[in-house]
Amino acid sequence: MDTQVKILSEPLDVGACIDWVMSPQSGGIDVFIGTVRNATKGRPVLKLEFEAYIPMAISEINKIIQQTLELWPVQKVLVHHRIGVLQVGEVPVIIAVSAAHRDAAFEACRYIIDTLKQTVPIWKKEFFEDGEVWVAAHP
Amino acid sequence: MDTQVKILSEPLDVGACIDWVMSPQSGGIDVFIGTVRNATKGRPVLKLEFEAYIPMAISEINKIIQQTLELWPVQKVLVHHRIGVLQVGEVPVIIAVSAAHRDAAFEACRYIIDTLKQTVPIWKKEFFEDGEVWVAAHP
Amino acid sequence: MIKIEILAFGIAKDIFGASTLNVDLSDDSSAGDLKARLEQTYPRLKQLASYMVAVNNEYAQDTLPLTERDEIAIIPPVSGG
Amino acid sequence: MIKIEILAFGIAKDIFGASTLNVDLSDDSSAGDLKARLEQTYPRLKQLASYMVAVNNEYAQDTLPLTERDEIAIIPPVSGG
Repeated sequence: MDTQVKILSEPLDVGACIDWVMSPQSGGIDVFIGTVRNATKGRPVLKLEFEAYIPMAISEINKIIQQTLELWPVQKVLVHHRIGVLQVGEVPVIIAVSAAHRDAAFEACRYIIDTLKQTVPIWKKEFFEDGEVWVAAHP
Repeated sequence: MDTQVKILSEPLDVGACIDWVMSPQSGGIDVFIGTVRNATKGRPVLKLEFEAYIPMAISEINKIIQQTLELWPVQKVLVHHRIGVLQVGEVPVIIAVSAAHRDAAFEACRYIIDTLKQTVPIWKKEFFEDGEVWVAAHP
Repeated sequence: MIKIEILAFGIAKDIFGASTLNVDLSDDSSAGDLKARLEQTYPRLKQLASYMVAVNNEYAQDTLPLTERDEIAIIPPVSGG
Repeated sequence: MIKIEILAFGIAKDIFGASTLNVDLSDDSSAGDLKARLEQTYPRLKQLASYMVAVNNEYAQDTLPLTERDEIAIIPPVSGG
């Protein structure tokens, strides 16, 4: 099995994700790690909350991975997304891609995170000192 | 200190590298991990040996990082390169870049590995069943 | 008449004040009909940057007919990652 | 006359059969003069895809004059990463 998709309520394990995509056939691994930033447009962020429509989110992530496998010669692809409340510095998402050659790994990894942010039913709420906002909900 | 460059004879520690580039200001981290592939153009590779002209390699890597800091709004940049004998699956290089926004992290990380392979005085010897070759030495 | 249950996520949950909603629709109603009905009751839906209906874990065109056996969800603008 | 010590790496070490090499050059010799001298003694250098002289940890132009105090290295095609 060359792909792994999980939506988890526990903290993500970066090391385990990287170990999972490593293989003797691969020459390079690109890993994207999202982290909770302490501010949005200069406004301090206290924490984030992520919610997912889990079965559809997994299905949409798998679609993105299938597109990726058609577009680039990659070997193993892993996407882990966390849900629940995350503090500043915690990791909402890890995308790891191994490939024989690094160009494919970089391009596939970037395609996956860019597309995930556009199509996968996961929602982020930002908590500020004076309120909370579902990100991207309004124009 | 926002950059870290090391050339090491011991196994590289991916987790420690990632922890080092994380920061509350960063929203994304891109990490490139080179791994020793079991074959080159279909020919089985037994092991690799890396040699570096260490002071110049560090100086050239620092030049690349300075260029990167001028080109992209990145926060922390780490480059660790291993030297000595490496077995298949081991990690010769880790490049980790954190940034407020992921585009900068991806582009900077890719620029660093691409340029490192062109300018930094580090050499790789591939060991095959029937001989050994300094990579890229001959046309 | 068909009775459908709707799952709500993100800001849609806040707008409906509920994470599931039971709606009665006339026979042969489509995803587009559902949106029109919801927008009547919950005009704040129209202020969203966009929103989609998902049927059985797939984004649905407005023309897609709905049945009582479908799993139907309202998908406001996503913001994962 | 100047006496310089040369550091060799990668395949250059194999070609010289040594990791350092002491070479006597006439006064006012440049990096290019050093390359010409080495190629005379070690013609296999000319078969490399390319090679550079580094002086004090910087890639040197052929015109750069060499002194006895410089740290001088022969840099065959790099292949790190």
